[in-house]
Amino acid sequence: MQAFLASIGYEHWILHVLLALPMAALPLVLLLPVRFARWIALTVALTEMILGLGLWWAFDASNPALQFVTDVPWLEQFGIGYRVGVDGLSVMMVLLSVVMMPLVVWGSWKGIDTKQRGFYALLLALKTGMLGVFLALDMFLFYMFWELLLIPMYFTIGIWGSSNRLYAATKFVIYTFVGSLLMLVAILWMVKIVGDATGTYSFAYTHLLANSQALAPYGSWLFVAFALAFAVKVPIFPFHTWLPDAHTEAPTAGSVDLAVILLKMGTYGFLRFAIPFFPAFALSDAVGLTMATLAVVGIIYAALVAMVQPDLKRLVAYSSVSHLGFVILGIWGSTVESVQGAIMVMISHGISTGALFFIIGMLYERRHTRKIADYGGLARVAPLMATAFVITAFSSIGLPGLNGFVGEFLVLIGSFGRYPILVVCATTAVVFSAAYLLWATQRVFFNRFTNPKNEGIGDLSGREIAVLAPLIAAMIWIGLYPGPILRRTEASARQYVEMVESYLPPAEPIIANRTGGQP
Amino acid sequence: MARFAWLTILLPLLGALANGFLAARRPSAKRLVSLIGPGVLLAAFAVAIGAAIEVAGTEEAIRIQLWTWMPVTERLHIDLALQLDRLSVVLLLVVTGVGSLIHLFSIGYMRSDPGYARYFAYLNLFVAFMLILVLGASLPVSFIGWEGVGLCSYLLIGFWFEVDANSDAGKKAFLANRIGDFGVLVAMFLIWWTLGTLDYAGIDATAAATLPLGGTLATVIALLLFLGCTGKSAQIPLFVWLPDAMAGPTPVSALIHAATMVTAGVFLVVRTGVLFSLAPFAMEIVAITGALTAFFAATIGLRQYDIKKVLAYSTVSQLGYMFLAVGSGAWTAGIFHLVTHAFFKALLFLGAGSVIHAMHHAHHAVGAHDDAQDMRNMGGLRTAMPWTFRLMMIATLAIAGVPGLSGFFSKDEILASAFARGDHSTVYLVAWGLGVAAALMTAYYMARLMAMTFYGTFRGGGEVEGHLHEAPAVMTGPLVVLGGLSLVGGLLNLPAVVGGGQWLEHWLEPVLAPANLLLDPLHLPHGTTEYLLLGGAILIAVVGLTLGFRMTLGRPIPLPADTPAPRGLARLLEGKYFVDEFYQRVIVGPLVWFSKTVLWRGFDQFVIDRIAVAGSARLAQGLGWLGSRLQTGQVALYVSLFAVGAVLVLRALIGG
Amino acid sequence: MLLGPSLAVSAILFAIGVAGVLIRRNAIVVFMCVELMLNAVNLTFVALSEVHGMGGQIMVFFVMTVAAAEAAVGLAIILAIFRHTQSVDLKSLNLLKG
Amino acid sequence: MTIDPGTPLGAVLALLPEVILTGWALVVLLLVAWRHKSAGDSRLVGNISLIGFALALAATGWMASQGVAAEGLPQMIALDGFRFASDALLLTIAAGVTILSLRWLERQGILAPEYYVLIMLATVGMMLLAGAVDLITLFLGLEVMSISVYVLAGYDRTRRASAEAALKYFLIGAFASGFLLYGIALIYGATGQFNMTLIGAQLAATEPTLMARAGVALMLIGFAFKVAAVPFHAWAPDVYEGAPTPVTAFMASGVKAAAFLALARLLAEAFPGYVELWRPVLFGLAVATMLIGNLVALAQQSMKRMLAYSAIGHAGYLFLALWAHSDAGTAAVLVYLLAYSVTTVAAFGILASIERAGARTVLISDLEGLYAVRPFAALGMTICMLSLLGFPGTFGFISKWYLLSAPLGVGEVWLPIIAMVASGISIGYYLPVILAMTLKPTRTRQAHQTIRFPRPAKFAVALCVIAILVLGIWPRPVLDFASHEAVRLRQVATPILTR
Repeated sequence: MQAFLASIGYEHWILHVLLALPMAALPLVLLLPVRFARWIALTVALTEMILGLGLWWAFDASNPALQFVTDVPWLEQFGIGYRVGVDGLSVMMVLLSVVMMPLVVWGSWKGIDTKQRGFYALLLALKTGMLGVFLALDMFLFYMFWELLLIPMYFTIGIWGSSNRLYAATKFVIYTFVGSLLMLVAILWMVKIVGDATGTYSFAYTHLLANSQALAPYGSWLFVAFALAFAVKVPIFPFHTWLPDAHTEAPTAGSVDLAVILLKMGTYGFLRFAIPFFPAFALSDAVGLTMATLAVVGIIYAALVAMVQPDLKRLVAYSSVSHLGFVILGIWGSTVESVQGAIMVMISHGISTGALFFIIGMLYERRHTRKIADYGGLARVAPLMATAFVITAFSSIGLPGLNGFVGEFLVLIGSFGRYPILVVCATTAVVFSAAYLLWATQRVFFNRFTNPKNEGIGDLSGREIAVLAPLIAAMIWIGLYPGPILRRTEASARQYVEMVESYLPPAEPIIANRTGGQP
Repeated sequence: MARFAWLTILLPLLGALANGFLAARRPSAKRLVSLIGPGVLLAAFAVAIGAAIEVAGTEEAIRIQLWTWMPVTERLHIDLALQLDRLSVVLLLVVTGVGSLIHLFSIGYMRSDPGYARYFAYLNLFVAFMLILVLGASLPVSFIGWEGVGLCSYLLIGFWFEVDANSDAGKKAFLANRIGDFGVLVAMFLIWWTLGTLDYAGIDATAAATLPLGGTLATVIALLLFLGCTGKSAQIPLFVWLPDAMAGPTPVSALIHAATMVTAGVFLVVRTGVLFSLAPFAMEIVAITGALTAFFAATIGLRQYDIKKVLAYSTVSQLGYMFLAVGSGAWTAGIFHLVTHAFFKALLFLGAGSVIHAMHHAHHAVGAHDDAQDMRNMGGLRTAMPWTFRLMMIATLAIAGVPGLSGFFSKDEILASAFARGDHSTVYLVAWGLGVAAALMTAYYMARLMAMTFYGTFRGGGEVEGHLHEAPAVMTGPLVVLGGLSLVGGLLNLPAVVGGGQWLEHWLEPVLAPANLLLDPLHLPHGTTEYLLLGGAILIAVVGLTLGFRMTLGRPIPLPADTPAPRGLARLLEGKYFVDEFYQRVIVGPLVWFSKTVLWRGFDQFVIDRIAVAGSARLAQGLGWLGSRLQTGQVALYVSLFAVGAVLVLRALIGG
Repeated sequence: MLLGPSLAVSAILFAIGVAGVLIRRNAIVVFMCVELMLNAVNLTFVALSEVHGMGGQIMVFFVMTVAAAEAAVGLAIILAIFRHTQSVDLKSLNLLKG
Repeated sequence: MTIDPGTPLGAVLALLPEVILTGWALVVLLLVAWRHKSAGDSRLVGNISLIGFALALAATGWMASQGVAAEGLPQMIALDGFRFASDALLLTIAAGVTILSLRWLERQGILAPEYYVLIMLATVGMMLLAGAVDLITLFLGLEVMSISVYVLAGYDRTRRASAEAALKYFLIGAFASGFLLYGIALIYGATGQFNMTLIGAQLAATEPTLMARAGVALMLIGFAFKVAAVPFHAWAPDVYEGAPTPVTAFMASGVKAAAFLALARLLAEAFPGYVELWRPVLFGLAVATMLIGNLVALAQQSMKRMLAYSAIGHAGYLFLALWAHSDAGTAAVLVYLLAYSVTTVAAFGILASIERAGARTVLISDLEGLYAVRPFAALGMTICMLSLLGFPGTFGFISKWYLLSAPLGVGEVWLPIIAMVASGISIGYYLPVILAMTLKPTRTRQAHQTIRFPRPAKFAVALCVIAILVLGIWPRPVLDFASHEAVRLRQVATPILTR
């Protein structure tokens, strides 16, 4: 496979094609008759997936550095360029988003019956934006993609969302926009500081990273500016309240994209930018403890709040907040295990929560309600759907053997060395997550069949099975054999941790500090 | 064969898949399901026997590396590996063996259920997970099984999900288990950060050298692991789920909630015996918790009317014995009781299942809606169901501790061990006392159960009585096998006093060596004391049984509707000490209230959304509104503003 | 040398003009006050040309021209508003606000 | 090509665009004398005046391409790239506004073609203002511009609002002119010069006297009024609302641009020595203007008024570039003004087309559901709003980035931070417009259907929107040009200062 990919010069064009293809197809979607729209989107999505999957083989897992790097001048006198590339931190997110794309299109196949052209056009634009965020290696480019994403998401929620969509869309955009305002200032200031120190004013990620020691005196302010943007996006408690609304009101595709990719941009931002740029401050005791505490509070808080949600999507939205707390905890756990775990949680959460949103979307398409109370006993009339939901729920709960466990386990075990008490608190989430998801599962799919309106609900159609089956397969695959993924992210995670550890006391085995010999 | 031990997992797994597929596509293909479901189990059992023979020839553990599960770093490199040694093989045989019997029984029991295929899919899946638990070579791998059996338990308890109570029970079971799993997880973190390994072999090898004996760390680890065991094995304080779990089909209760899954906690303690041995305090806690559970569950069992509930509390109680054993360092006794209990309790449950099956069909035939599980509706069934009666009687005698039957030996060994540990700490003596009292009650409530069910006259009405039949052969067959095992199971570890060779003790020796090395050897009582204890045990069994039969049959048994409301102690016992209510009131209710009112409505929606977010938006808007009010349209005001500005600018430039 | 006093006078005149604009409510009077300000500046220019030469005086001519143009336009505008409101009171200019 | 402005030919050459435009205006005025009755006449005059702009633009282009420069010190009017850029910008704005007005006037029943003449004359004033290197020229340019715009503001005589706007603008404007003029007088008094470069040299060489300081202060006040900086802004919302919409566009873009360009030149050439004195003032003006402009905009219902406050807010941002007092800052003024003007012209163009004769002012809620009926108008407006917001992908973002870099480049962080906070506030009023147009259901379908886009306006708006998008991705030519000219401006000013 590698040889074949090399022979077609894969590494030279793949990233550009991934970025450009959706945008290139966008006018087609808009201009051709409406009945073609979804087919074009599907074609593009499948093409992207097939092309993108090559990364799985072409990506050199043993190389921690950035790969497939391209640096084309754009506004060169200002040090801005079209700079893209991937490494272990981003490659999985890129793969996840190209793999998710056909599913999202297919998942929307029936649900979107109005203004299809606009919908699929926005979906394509969204895809470019998402990939751009993960691929950009130029701070200017990154910021552009980062913000650009808001527009398609705004309209996706605002036009095809459910009843309270305007509020949700507005809240989403304002939260995110306001959150990332200061990041722009921080980026510009960073370029200036590094430029003053080195004589090269450049937005290039590698340049800034290599000279990040020049940023140290301003680390605190710059970090706060970055962290605010990322914290809102993740979202970290207490910046999370936009998420339940956005998730709840968005159409299925929007919720899925939001859960699978958009939330990960925040955590990715921490891993890629906020911490490596300002390690001394970001990893200082106070900041580390604050972030880890916020993460853990978020984990438990969101789980508890999820438990009492009357709305299925809202419940899953809060569960997202809870899960992403693990990612943050893992990032600040700062061991190879915890960082690997954080990346794993990012992937797993995408798959499980994506699947949950798909299933809820399917329910919504049938019954036009997300209220848990409107359902009950569905397992009798829709056994396959119930099965899919139960599997997905357990994957989200973190049942070992399914994908959710791997990441959470690694995060917790990896972070334990640095934050034992917090990790113990976070571990209680295994109880709460089971509580909210099982309670919801019970009230929707089990219990007495109370609502006669649900009688004709029908089980999964072939298309819906085709959407869910790959996800469930992925859950089991990652749950039992995550090795290939872990190996691809390991080198970069290790490099990251080695960098980080020069600012931290290494997380030593506990016993080294405690043993005073045999009593 | 040992190299193919993974087949024992794969076969049930494939069975589960096949049955699951059938459940989705061809639910009516019951014949095929009947073939696949028990078939894969029997095949697995065959493999297990083969593996056991091979294991018998070696004292070393056989490690079967399947693939690398989590290759994270050099220090955290978790293989998906199986470990076949003398401990796991015992469990392997019990699970596949008893499992096969129960699968066979289920063919008859579940025949008419529309979810037949689904049932076998779950049951097969359960066996697969149970075997992963047992065979796993490291804590994380076992944890797959550990939680997986919880999943299957959840699914099977809520098998008839359309009854709210059943789904509730399933959820409750999983949640209680999860609370325990929290402990296991944290224990794993601690073990890894202290010992740098999660493999059982690694733990055995490094723990003693790394962890100080009696140190806090070892105690904490052991207690956390034990927390997991209290969840999985229904010990105080997490035992509440098991009685509710009886909502599932009765064979499930037999397999999962009596014979196999619930004993996983005992298995885990023995498996990580080294860690417990390093923490004497934790051992005491384990022992006393076990004893207390044995005692209190037995008291509750005294006043239950639901035949399965009695057995459920009996199971909780017997599990308490097992923990008393392992808490006393009598690992073998624990495993021994685990095995014998698997035989006689599976038998009891299946027997009860047979009774319920008969009652249910009889009710169904006449269109009655009485509770098929309430013993007050039964009575005199021995004439209609002679085989069931005889076999259940064997099991009753075994559990009551009638000499010669399996339960007698295992229970006696436990009590003796606890008594022997009394040298170390009076805690063990207290535990022993509780155990003895529980034994008396066990004999009593079992006698009561038998008396209410099989003796006297049928209280459910003559019409129903006419429709009572013995179960078909496919159901009684497994009962016969289990009956035989209950009779002779004691041979496994026959004590020296009756001329036995303590075979199981020797068999497990190599596995338990690292743990035993750290413990003071048990000085089991010999001579007079031993005989006294033995005599006492026999006396207790006889007294308990006699009392049970006498007191139950000595007065009329009212129908459920005529039963007077219990008072005093009886009310407390019938209400199961109101532990459920207590948890509901003190933990669940307040937590839900707190989450909903304080966290969600209060903090999320009010403080963050309303005050912080909407508040700042309102503030900005308010400021804007204020500003626009200033814009009155009056030139005079505009000019004045201009003048003020001019003064400010002039001041800044000139005054500066 | 009358520079100091001239400048002072012009400053005072300018201030009077400003004060008039601030205080008066009649559009025409306000406009006259503005003219007063311009003329005060003119006085400054004239006074300053004593020191700096012709430049200031040239400026005065320009200012006068501009003031004349302004007056023409201004009066036309005031007339236009008078047609709408029958008043030249600035208080009646309250259509646009907020 | 070097010319001597002292000779008549030289003077004409130096003022070529202004001369052409003035001449053209006079010709058009003659034409108007006998063709001023029908709608067709009005249109004809408008089209002819466009030719004038084209010619002037061509002249500017020619001068720029020839690199016309003065022998020695430029007298009265600058001959440098900055001026040519300013002229081009102002002429483009004026042409754009003229195009927007073409059908609009007829539709509103304003049949007085002198309108176009006034636009041309105002443009001449702006060009003089922006190009002046002499305070007399500056004053004359300012007044030519102002007086024309006073009239334009009140052009819709039948509407009381228009007359009221004109009067408010006129009174306060004249008042402000008084301050500016007094400032000029004091500067003249302090230095004896009208030429900016010479003033700069004088001021740099001596200790700041009271007179000079007061002069600087008064001139700043005058300009602060013109650019509608808080607290000299109070006239702006009222006047913007009352004036005919194309005129509002003209004021918001052209007048403001001219004033900022002149201020940039003034600060760079005449007052560089006082930088430490005027910086705090600019700082205060910037903060107050950004915050108050954006905050009060939140409370607006009317589109025009909202855009007026938004214009105030943007004036605040522009002060950042002036504050920086660097090449980057000067370049940022050009870039930001271009971005802002293009966007404003497009936004007002769309707004003007939505307005109906005699109807009340357009509220934000009137736009609800516009997308469903007039998708392109809604899309265009959306892009304008995003550009004003400074959203990536639009020219507005590029210009905002460029602008923020200026103070950061000299080590100032607080101004950019406050600017971003203000920008965060501004989403609170830009977003509802987008929301109303695209997401809200159509309430007034009938009304929307009557919206007719005059073809010229459609053309101009489309051009602007495309420019916003294209320059949002590929702004290099503009950025290169602006930074190049900014450097040139300093090079012109520096040798004299160091002399």
